[in-house]
Amino acid sequence: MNEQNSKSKDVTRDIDRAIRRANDRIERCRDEIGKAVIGQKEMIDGMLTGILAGGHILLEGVPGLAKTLAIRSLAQVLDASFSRIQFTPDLLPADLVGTMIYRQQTGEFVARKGPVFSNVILADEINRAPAKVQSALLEAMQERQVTIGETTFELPNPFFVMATQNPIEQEGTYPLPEAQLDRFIMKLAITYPTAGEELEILRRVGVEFNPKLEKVLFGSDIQEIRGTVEQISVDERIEEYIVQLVTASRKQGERRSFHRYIEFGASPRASIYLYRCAKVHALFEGRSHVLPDDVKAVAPGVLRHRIIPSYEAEAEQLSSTDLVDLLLSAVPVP
Amino acid sequence: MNEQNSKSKDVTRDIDRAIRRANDRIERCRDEIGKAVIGQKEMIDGMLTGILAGGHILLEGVPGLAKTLAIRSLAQVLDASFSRIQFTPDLLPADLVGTMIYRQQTGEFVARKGPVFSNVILADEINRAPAKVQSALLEAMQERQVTIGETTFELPNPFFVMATQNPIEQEGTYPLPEAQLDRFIMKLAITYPTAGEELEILRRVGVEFNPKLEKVLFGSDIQEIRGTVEQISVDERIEEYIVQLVTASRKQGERRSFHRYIEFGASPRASIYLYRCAKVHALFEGRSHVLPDDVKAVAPGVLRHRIIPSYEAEAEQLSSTDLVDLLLSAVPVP
Amino acid sequence: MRRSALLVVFMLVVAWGAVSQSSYVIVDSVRLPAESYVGDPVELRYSVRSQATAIVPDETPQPRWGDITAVRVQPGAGGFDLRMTVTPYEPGTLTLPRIDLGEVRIEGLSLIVDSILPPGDVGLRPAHGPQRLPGTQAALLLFGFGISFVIALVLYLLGPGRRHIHSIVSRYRARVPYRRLLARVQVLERDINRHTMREFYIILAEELQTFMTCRVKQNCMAATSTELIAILPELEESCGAVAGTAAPLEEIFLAADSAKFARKTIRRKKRARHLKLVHAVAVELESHRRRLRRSVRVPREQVSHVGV
Amino acid sequence: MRRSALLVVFMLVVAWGAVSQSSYVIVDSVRLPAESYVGDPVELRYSVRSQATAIVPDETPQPRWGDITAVRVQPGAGGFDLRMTVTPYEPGTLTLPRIDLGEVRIEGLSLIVDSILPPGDVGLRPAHGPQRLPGTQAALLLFGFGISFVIALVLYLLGPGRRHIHSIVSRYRARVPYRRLLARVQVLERDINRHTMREFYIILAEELQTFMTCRVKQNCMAATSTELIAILPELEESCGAVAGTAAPLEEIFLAADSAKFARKTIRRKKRARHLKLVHAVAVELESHRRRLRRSVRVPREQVSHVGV
Repeated sequence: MNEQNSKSKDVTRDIDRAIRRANDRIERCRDEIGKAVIGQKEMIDGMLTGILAGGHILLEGVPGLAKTLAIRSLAQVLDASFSRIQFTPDLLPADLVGTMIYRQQTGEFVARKGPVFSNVILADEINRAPAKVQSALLEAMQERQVTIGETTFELPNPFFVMATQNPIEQEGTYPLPEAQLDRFIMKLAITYPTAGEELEILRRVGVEFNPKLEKVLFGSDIQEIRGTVEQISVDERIEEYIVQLVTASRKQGERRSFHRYIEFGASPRASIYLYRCAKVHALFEGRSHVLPDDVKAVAPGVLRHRIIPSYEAEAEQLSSTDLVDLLLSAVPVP
Repeated sequence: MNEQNSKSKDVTRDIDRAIRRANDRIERCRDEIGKAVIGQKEMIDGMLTGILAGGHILLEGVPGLAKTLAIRSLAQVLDASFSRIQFTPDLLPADLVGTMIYRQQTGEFVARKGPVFSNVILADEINRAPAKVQSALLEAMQERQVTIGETTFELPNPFFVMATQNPIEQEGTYPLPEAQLDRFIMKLAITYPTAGEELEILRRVGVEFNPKLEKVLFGSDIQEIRGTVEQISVDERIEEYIVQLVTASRKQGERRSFHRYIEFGASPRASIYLYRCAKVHALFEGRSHVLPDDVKAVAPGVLRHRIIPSYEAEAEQLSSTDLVDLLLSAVPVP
Repeated sequence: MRRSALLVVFMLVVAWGAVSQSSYVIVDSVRLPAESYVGDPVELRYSVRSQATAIVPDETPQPRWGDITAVRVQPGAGGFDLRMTVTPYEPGTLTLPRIDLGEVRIEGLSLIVDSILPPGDVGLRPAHGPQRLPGTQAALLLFGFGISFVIALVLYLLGPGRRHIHSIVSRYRARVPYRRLLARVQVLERDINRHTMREFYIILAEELQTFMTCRVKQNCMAATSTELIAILPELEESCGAVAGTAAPLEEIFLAADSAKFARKTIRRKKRARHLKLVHAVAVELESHRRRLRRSVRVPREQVSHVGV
Repeated sequence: MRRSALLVVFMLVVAWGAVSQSSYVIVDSVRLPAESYVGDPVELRYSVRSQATAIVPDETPQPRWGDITAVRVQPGAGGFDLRMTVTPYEPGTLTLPRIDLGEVRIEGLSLIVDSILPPGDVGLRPAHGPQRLPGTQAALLLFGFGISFVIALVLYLLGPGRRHIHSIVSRYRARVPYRRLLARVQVLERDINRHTMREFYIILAEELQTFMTCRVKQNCMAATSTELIAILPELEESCGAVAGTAAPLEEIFLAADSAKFARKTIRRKKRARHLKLVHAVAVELESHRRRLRRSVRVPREQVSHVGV
C-alpha cells in the first residue's frame, strides 16, 4: 500500500513536471506571439488548443482584427511550414491541392503539390470560395491525405488548418454548410479589442512594425505536449457531464425549455471535441485533471457552430452563443 | 423414402454449414468495423445487407453521426477499392465519371476514369449536387457501366454505392426525386447514439484515434456469401406476404385506414428488394429459411423512401417510418 | 193583579200566535234545476197545505248568502204553491229566511248549493282535463301502468342497469374467444389425420393469434411468432395469471414457424401434445381470468399494476 | 206577598226547568264527514236518550267560530236524534254552544276541525322540502357548521389571511433549505466512515449547491466550484451577513473538486473539520437572515442597498 502510494505519487509528480514543462513552452509561445499581436488572448489560446487537440479552427470576425497576423505569428513561432490561401470565388480545387503537370523530358505526368501541403494553413475567407474548393479543403482536413491524379499523398504532420470567415453577409459568398462546419473543432468568435488594447496597438503599430519572432515550438515539442495532454485524467463524472451537455442540446429524450430555440443539436463529434479541448484547457491551467470549469470554458467554442438555432431563436435574437449559455446553465455540474 | 430423407438432410446440413461459415465472416467483418465505429449496429447491418443483396444504400442523418467513418471502415474491411465523392453544388458529371484527355505521345484521346470506378463509393451529401450529377451517378448505379466519350466501361464488381443525405433543409440543396430514391435498395435513418454509446465513443475516440482495420472480406467471399443467400428458401406464403405488404401500401384495391396518409405507395421494385433483403437478414440470423420476422426487420429500410406521405400525414407529423409501422401492423402475418 | 192578568193574556196571545202561524205542512218541494251551483238562479217550488191565505210580501227578505229575486204564490190543492227564485252566492246548505206570507210564515226551508270549486278552495283553478267516457278508466289505468313500466325500464337501462347488462354481455363476449379456441382445438384433434402437418400448424397458429387478439387489445394477426412470444406476458397479465402460465405456447409458435416456413417435419405425437398444451393453457388462463373478474371488480388497469 | 208568591212560583219554575233540563244522555254521536276542515259544512248527529220532548229552537245559537245552519230533531229510540249542520271557520277543538231544545239543553258538545293549512299559519307558503328522516338533523347541523367554517376559512384566506399565511409559509419554506442542509450534515457526520472520500465530497458539494440555489435565486446546480465561489458574496448579501461569512466554503469547494476529479486523498480529520465549517457557516448565515427578516420588514432590494 505504502509502496503503491509512493509510486502513484511519483507518477503524479512526473505528470506535474511534464505539465509545468509544457506550460513553460506554451507560455513562451504566447509571449512570442504577443510581440506581434496585442490582446486577443482568447483567439491565441483557441488556436493553441486547436493545434494541441489535433483539430482545425474556424475564426469568425470582421476584417481588421489581426486574425491573419495572429495565424502568421503562430506559424512563425512554430517550427512549421506555413501557407496562406486566399479563397476567392474563382479558385479551383487544383489551386489548393495541386495538379498533374506534363513533364516533357520524360513524357510523363508528374504531380505538383498544392499549398495544402504545409503544416499550418491559413484558409482566408473560406466562405468566398465555391463549394467544390471548400469541400476539397475539408476532405484534406479530414482524410489527412490528398489524391492528385491517381496518386494519393499523405499530408504533413502536424497538419493544422485555420480558416477565417467574414460574418458580414456579402454577395457571392458560399456559407459553409452545417456538415462542413461540424468538421472544425472550434469556431472562435473574434471580438474587438478593449480600449486599452487598442491604445497599445496604436502605440506599437503606429510606427512601421514588423517584429521578428523566434521559433519556440518545434514538432517534437508538439508531440510531447500532446502526449502530456493525453495523460491528463478525466474523471468519469466529467465524461458523463460532457455527454449530458451534448445530448441535452438535442431535441430528443428529456424536453428542456430552451429546446424550442434549437433546430438541430450537436453531433456525437461535439462530445469528442469537447473532451479533447477540455483536456488541453486543463493543461493550460496547469492541472493534471479536468474540472467542469475546463469543459465550460471550451464549450462555447466547440458547441457554437454545432447548434443550429430555430426560427424562434432568431425571432428573439438569440445567437448560438446564447443558446450554449442556456445549455450550460441548465445541465447540472457533477 | 428413407434415402430421400437422408439426402435432404445432407442438403440441409450443407446449407447450414455454409450459413455458419458466411456468418463467421460477417461477424468478423462487424467486429473489425466495430473497432472504428461504436454502436450504430443498424447502420452497419444495413450496409452489409446492401452489399450482399446487391443494392445501393442511402444513409440519412445529421452530420457527425460517423456515417463517413462507417462507410470508410467498411471499405477498409472489404478488399475493395474505395472512393469518396463529396457532392457540392458546383460538381460536374465529369468529376464523377471521368473525362477524355489528350495524350500527346500517341496523339490520342485517352479516357481518364473518374472516382466512380471503385468497388465502394461514398457519395457524400448527394442532395447537394445538381440533378445532372445525381442522375449520372444513379445511371451508373443501375447500368453498372459508364460511357466516357464513345467508349463504354464496365464498372468493377462488386459495385456498391453508399450515399449520404443531410436532413437539414438548406438553401441550394437538390432533393432526390422519388424516381431516383427508388433505385436505392434501402434508406437507413441514422439516429443519435444512446448516452451509453456516446460515453463509449468519448472514451475511445477522445484521444487521437485512428485504428488500422484488417481486410477480412474478399471478393470471393462476397460471391460465396451471395451464393449462400440465394440458397436460403422462401416459402410461398412469405412471398405472398411480401406482395401483400407492398400492394397494401398502394391506394388501390382494399381501402385501409392509413391510406389517407399515403400519397403514393411502393413500386414493384420494393417487393423485389424486400425479398432479397429478407433473405440476407435470414442469413444474418443463421437461418436457412425466411421468416416473417426477417421481412418485418428489413421492411422499414426498404419501404421508408418508397412511401410518400400525404399532406394529411404531414399535418399529423407522421413520418414515412410511422407509415411503414402502420402498414406492418395492418397486414396479417402468414 | 190587573197587571199580572194582562201579562197572562199577553202570554196566551203570544202562544196562540206561535201555534197558529206554524199551521202549515209542506207537502212537496221541487227544485229547478235539481242541482244548483253558486251563482245559478234556482227556482224553488213548495206545495204548502194550509188553511191560511198566502199573500206575497211586498219586500222579499234578503239572506246574507244570496238574492231572492221573486216570490210568487199560486193557489193549489189544499193550500197554495210557493215559488221563489233564488240566486245563492255561497255553497253549502243554505237556510232560507223566514218568508212572511201574511197569515203563514214559511220558515226552515233550506237549499243545498254546490260549487264547481272544491270546498275550501278560494280563487280560480286551471281548466279541468277532458272528461273521460265511463269504462275507459280501466284501460287508461292499464295503459298508465304500461307506460310507467316502460319508463322505469328505460331509466333502469340508462342508469344502473346499463352497467349491469353491459357486464353480462361483456362477460359472455369475453368467453367467446375461449370457447372458439377450445372448439377449434377439438376439431383439430379429431381431424389430426386429415390435415397435413403444415395445414395443421397454419390453422393452429391462426387460432392462437385470433385468441390473443381478443385478449390483449392488440392486432396479433399482424404479429410474427417472435412478436407473439413477446406479447405472452401481456396476455398473462390481462388474464391475471402468474407469469409463465402462457409460456408453453412459445414452443408451439416456434414449431409452427418451422413447419410453415422451413418445412420441418413434426411428428404426429408432438402435434397431439401441442394441441393438449394449447388446451391446457387456454383453460388455465380462462380460470384465472374468471377469478380475476369475480373476486375484485376493480378496473383492469389496477389489476395489472398489482400484477406488476 | 203576592209579589213574593209570584217570585217563588217563578223561581220554582226556573229550578224545575234547570233540573229537568239536564236529564239526558248522549248515547251515540256521528260526524258526517268524519273529518272536517275549515269551511266545510259538517253534519253532527247525536242520539240522545231523554224523557223530555225536544223542540227545535227558533233561533239556533251562533257561535263565534262559525255557523250552525240547521238544527233538526227526530224522534228516536228512548229519546230523540239531534242533527245539526255546522260550518266552522276556525280549526281546532271547538265547543258548541248550548242548544236549547225546550225541555232539554244540550251542552258540552265539541267538534274537532282540521285545516288544510298548518296551524298558526297565515297566507301561502312555499312548498315544503322533502321530509327528513329523524336523526338527520344533527348531521345536517354539523354539515352546516362545516360549510360555514369552510366558507369563513376561504374568505379569510382570500382576504387578510392570505398575506399572513403566505408569510408564515414563506418563512417556513425559507428555513427548509437551512434545515435540510443541517440534517444532511448530521447524516454525513454519522456516516463519515461509510462513505468513501469521493462520495463524501460529492454529497457535500451537492447539498451546498442545493442550499445556495435556494438562497440566491440562481441555478447553482449548474455552477462549477469556481462559479460557486464567485457567488458566495451574493449568498452573504442575500442573508444580510457581513462579507466573508461564507468564505470558509471556498476551501470546501476546492477540496471537493480535488476529491471528485483529481482523486486526491483528503484525510478524515479534514473532512470532519469541513463538516463543522459547513455547519457553522450555515448557522451563521441563518441567524443573520432571520435577524434581517425580523428587524425591518423592508423589501430585499432595500436591504441589499443598505448592505452595499
